[in-house]
Amino acid sequence: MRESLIDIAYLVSAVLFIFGLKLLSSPKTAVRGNLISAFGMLLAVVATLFVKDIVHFRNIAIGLIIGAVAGGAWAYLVKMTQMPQTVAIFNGFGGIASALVAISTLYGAFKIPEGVPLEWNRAAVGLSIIVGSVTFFGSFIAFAKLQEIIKGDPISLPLHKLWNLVLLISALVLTGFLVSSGNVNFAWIIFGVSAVLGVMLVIPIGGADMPVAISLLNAYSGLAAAISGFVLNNYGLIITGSLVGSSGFILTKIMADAMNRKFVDILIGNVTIQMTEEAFAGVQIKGRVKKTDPQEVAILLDSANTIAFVPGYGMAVSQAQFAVKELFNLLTKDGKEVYFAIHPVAGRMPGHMNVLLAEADIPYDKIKTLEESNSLISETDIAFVIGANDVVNPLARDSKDTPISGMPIIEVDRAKTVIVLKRSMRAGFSGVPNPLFYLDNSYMLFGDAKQSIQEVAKEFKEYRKL
Amino acid sequence: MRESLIDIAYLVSAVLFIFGLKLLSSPKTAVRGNLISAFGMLLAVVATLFVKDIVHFRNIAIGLIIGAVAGGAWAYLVKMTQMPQTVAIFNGFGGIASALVAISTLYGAFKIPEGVPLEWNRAAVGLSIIVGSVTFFGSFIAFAKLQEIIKGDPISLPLHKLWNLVLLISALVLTGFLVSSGNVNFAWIIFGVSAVLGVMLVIPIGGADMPVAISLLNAYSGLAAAISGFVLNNYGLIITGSLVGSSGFILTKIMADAMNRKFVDILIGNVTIQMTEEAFAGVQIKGRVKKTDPQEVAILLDSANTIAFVPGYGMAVSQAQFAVKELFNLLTKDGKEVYFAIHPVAGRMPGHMNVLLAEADIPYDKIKTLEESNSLISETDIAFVIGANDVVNPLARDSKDTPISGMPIIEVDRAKTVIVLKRSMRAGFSGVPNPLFYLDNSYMLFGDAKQSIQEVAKEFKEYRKL
Amino acid sequence: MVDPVTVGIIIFVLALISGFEVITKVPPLLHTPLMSGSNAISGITLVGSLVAAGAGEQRVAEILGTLAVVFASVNVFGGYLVTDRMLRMFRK
Amino acid sequence: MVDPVTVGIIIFVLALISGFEVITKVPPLLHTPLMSGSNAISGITLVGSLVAAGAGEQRVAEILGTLAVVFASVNVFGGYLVTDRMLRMFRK
Ligand SMILES: NC(=O)c1ccc[n+]([C@@H]2O[C@H](COP(=O)([O-])OP(=O)(O)OC[C@H]3O[C@@H](n4cnc5c(N)ncnc54)[C@H](OP(=O)(O)O)[C@@H]3O)[C@@H](O)[C@H]2O)c1
Ligand SMILES: NC(=O)c1ccc[n+]([C@@H]2O[C@H](COP(=O)([O-])OP(=O)(O)OC[C@H]3O[C@@H](n4cnc5c(N)ncnc54)[C@H](OP(=O)(O)O)[C@@H]3O)[C@@H](O)[C@H]2O)c1
Repeated sequence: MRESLIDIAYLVSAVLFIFGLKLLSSPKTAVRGNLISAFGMLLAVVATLFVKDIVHFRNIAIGLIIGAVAGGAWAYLVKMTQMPQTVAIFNGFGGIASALVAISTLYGAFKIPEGVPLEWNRAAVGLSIIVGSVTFFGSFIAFAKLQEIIKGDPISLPLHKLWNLVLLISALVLTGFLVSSGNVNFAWIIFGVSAVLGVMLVIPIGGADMPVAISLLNAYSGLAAAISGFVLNNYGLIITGSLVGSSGFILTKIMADAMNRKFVDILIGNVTIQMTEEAFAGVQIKGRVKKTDPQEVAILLDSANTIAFVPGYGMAVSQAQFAVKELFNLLTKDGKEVYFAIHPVAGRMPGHMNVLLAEADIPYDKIKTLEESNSLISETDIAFVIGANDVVNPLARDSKDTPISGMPIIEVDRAKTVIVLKRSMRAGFSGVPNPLFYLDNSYMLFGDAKQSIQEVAKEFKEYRKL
Repeated sequence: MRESLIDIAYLVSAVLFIFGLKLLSSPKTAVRGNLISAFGMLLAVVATLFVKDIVHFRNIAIGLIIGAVAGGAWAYLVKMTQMPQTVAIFNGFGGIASALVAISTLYGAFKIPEGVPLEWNRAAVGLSIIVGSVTFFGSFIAFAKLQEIIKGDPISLPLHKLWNLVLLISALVLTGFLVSSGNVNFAWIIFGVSAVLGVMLVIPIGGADMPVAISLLNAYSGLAAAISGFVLNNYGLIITGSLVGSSGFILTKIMADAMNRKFVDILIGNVTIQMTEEAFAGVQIKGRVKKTDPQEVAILLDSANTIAFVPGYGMAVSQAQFAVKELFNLLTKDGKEVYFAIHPVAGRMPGHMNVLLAEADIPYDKIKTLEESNSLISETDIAFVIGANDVVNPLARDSKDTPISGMPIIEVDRAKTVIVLKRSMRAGFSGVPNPLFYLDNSYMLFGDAKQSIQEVAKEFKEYRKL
Repeated sequence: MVDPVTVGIIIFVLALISGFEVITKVPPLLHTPLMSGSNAISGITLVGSLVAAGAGEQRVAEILGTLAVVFASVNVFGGYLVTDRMLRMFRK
Repeated sequence: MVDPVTVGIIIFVLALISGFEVITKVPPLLHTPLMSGSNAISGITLVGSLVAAGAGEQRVAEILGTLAVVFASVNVFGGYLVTDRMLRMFRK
């Protein structure tokens, strides 16, 4: 009876999670959705505390307080641009918690549920440790790279993939030993081997590719929770863990598709693109690069009526969104039509640009999708490319041989004038050179995006005052 | 072990059903979706035959053969226009099968699964009988009315709803007796009372309202299957039954919304609209009705460039779709632009018009949605209204006091000329008079739609030959 | 420890959610075939009928079971065939 | 008769399907909050940690459980708060 009650409570929580995720599908209901989901979590925790056979509340209280304070402070203090690494590390914590719970069963923390074969239980313990430990250590590396605690460049050993395979197989074989012997030492060895595997999987991934890895690790942490559900025969964990698992895999798939990469490749760790020389054999870049300066840009802006802002990863890096908002205010006050052209994979996370623009209070109705933007672009006087590169690269449309070929782009080359803000002529995320910079109608404004925008705004104000 | 195997087989079937339903979301994959779903059914049946403790295969063989032959022949011979009643009766058969299975458990056909309280099992038996019997007898009445075996008009007793309530409560009280006594006679009494309830629920529904009732009965038959899943502790039945249950309720909700009716009203049996005098107090119809004839229509068609066909329930009644196709061929061969404007609730089932037009091989790209049609309509020379009424009634847009107010319409009144094919000046499904018929730019072509269209086509051919 | 009734309820709720999410994606164009397709699926009750008909328990149970097999299989065979007929008309 | 492992598998599959169907409806605009919101939910493993920490069995189990509680609750509290912060920026 008590067991049934708690199962029903978990079911209600799971339904609340689903409902919360559903409400996430509109900006208007999203905040409420998150609260509902949090309420589901509260219900699950309370039900557990009341109904399960819990005798030592002191440990729990200490653990919860430490966790709540640390997590709360972290969430409160972190900058919005540090979101990817924050999600990564929280995620890792979920993973290691699952692994620790699994190990604790071997120390007798739970009775094996009636009807579950001992071997099955131990196999689930082994898998939970593997997935949990890979999640934690992988997430930790991702965090460290993004936070620039360790170097962001891809680091890779000779025969890297072979080593990964060896590690994975070892972990599985050790799980076999654990199943047959029940010896807890195997659990710790599995934990260690999986830790190395987690590090090895993420260390060869470049900083720019990290969001794909994080999203995949997110799926893994869900999977780890679901597997610990099998360990504890806890249906609440199974349902909720698999929900998170699906969600993570779908997001990873969306990013993979957007980057024109195979999902399976990413699953086995082929995240960072290997650029080949031949890929560019067919690329011929003609034209001349024209530099411009803030003053000239201000004059151009003054005579323009319709202006498109096309932000990309560079806007996130330089945190230019507030400066952009200021320039936007200046221009609209002046009666100009300004819109934001948002590519679905601009930046490094799905919806990345939307988060930044929302942070800077850009009115929602000024944000246009890829399709809307492309239908407006030929009537646009100035397209202002703010730290974007791949998402405006005409080669994606015109050539068949590059890694980004076939990806839809925001066709700024069809605007009357293009102004590109970036620090150098370097390629973007994909490594593909960009012929846009050489077009007759395009001008480069070199420098950090935030600084450039601020200078343009200053010049524009001065120019208008004269 | 065997039990687990069969549970897994049922799970696979359920996944195949879900996948099949998913493939139904595009006309290109729908046939395959149905086959996949049928394959899931085959798997479930084979798994049952192989794995469960079945000793008497003879009964089963006889039952299956009779069912397959009867069902197969029926499906093969039925006319497409008889689809609603066919779905209704098949549906009823599913319901009664669930009820019979539930009753058979009281005769010892199944052992009560370990861990299931006897009371719970009997309560599930009672509910399964109620829902199954209501489904069967309700569906039978729906079938009989649509097939015109009994009169289609609403038939209702004094205090009809009170009687329904009394019947429902009796059935539930009897279930209580069944739970406490286990006496099988109660099961048969429940069956009988529910049969009366099923008849009473559907008998006051007019023929035109029947599709809503059928869709609701479809949901009930799923529910009956799910409840027998609880009786037999068969998770396959629970999963699949609840799938069908959701599907039925969603379709019912869609129809309810389209008809501007409350879902809850329909659930309690308030299907047929009660028209009040006051509803029309505000309706003032001005203008004069102008009759036309096939010859005149042929001449009008000849001078038109863009023609919209707007079919409704009348096209289904008179089976005019093939004649329409012929006229369509004539007109397009003549270089005219012809499109079909399809309202989402034209006809009497969701997607009704699409089925008929597909049957007559109308090219898919000529079929326009409500929104598309309304953006084309003001450039349309002739709107040909074929047995539609409510879906083109301007009052839905212009007045606030009718039962259809607020329903979006195909705004044929904005076309240059409107030709309305129907048999009389009578109102449509909703009973609301239609001011469209009195407009200056509209002409009535009275008569059966099929005949009228054939005559128009004949006149058109003759006229062009001169 | 595992209570079959609770498990049944959990499965019921999850299946309702899956059903809801899948069905809301089907466009109105295909609602009639959807109605008849899901009607065919509701013949799943055939699975229960088969056991009742063949369990070899009491005579009445067998008769009821066999009747149930007849009804349910009309639902299944008829339902799938009629849906197929309807859908083939769309495929042009 | 009810095999807990099989039941677990059934529930797992149904939950995967529900998750898939619900998530595919979220527009790209909200994918970042979705990532962080579902990350918060993955802290559900806290529920298991609580039992391990408080079951009063072996000492090692308790220590491991308490550690797990700390980690999982950082995930839960941090995850929900950070998602809330992000989403509030959208609500204007
Ligand atoms: N959104 C997602 O879900 C997601 C996930 C994973 C990968 N991706 C990939 O990421 C790419 C996104 O395209 P994107 O156009 O947004 O980015 P991008 O192609 O990576 O280009 C960003 C540009 O910003 C410039 N930049 C960097 N820091 C800057 C600063 N402080 N000031 C000014 N400019 C700066 C860089 O040029 P300089 O170095 O010369 O300054 C760089 O060329 C796509 O290839 C996409 O496939 C997206
Ligand atoms: N599609 C759905 O899912 C659904 C479900 C339930 C209810 N409904 C309701 O059904 C209505 C559908 O609108 P509708 O415009 O298609 O139909 P309608 O409003 O019912 O009008 C149909 C018209 O067809 C005419 N008609 C009947 N038999 C005919 C024949 N043999 N030849 C020529 N004309 C004939 C009738 O006029 P005469 O008698 O003068 O010939 C009638 O006015 C809406 O009110 C909707 O809410 C729809």
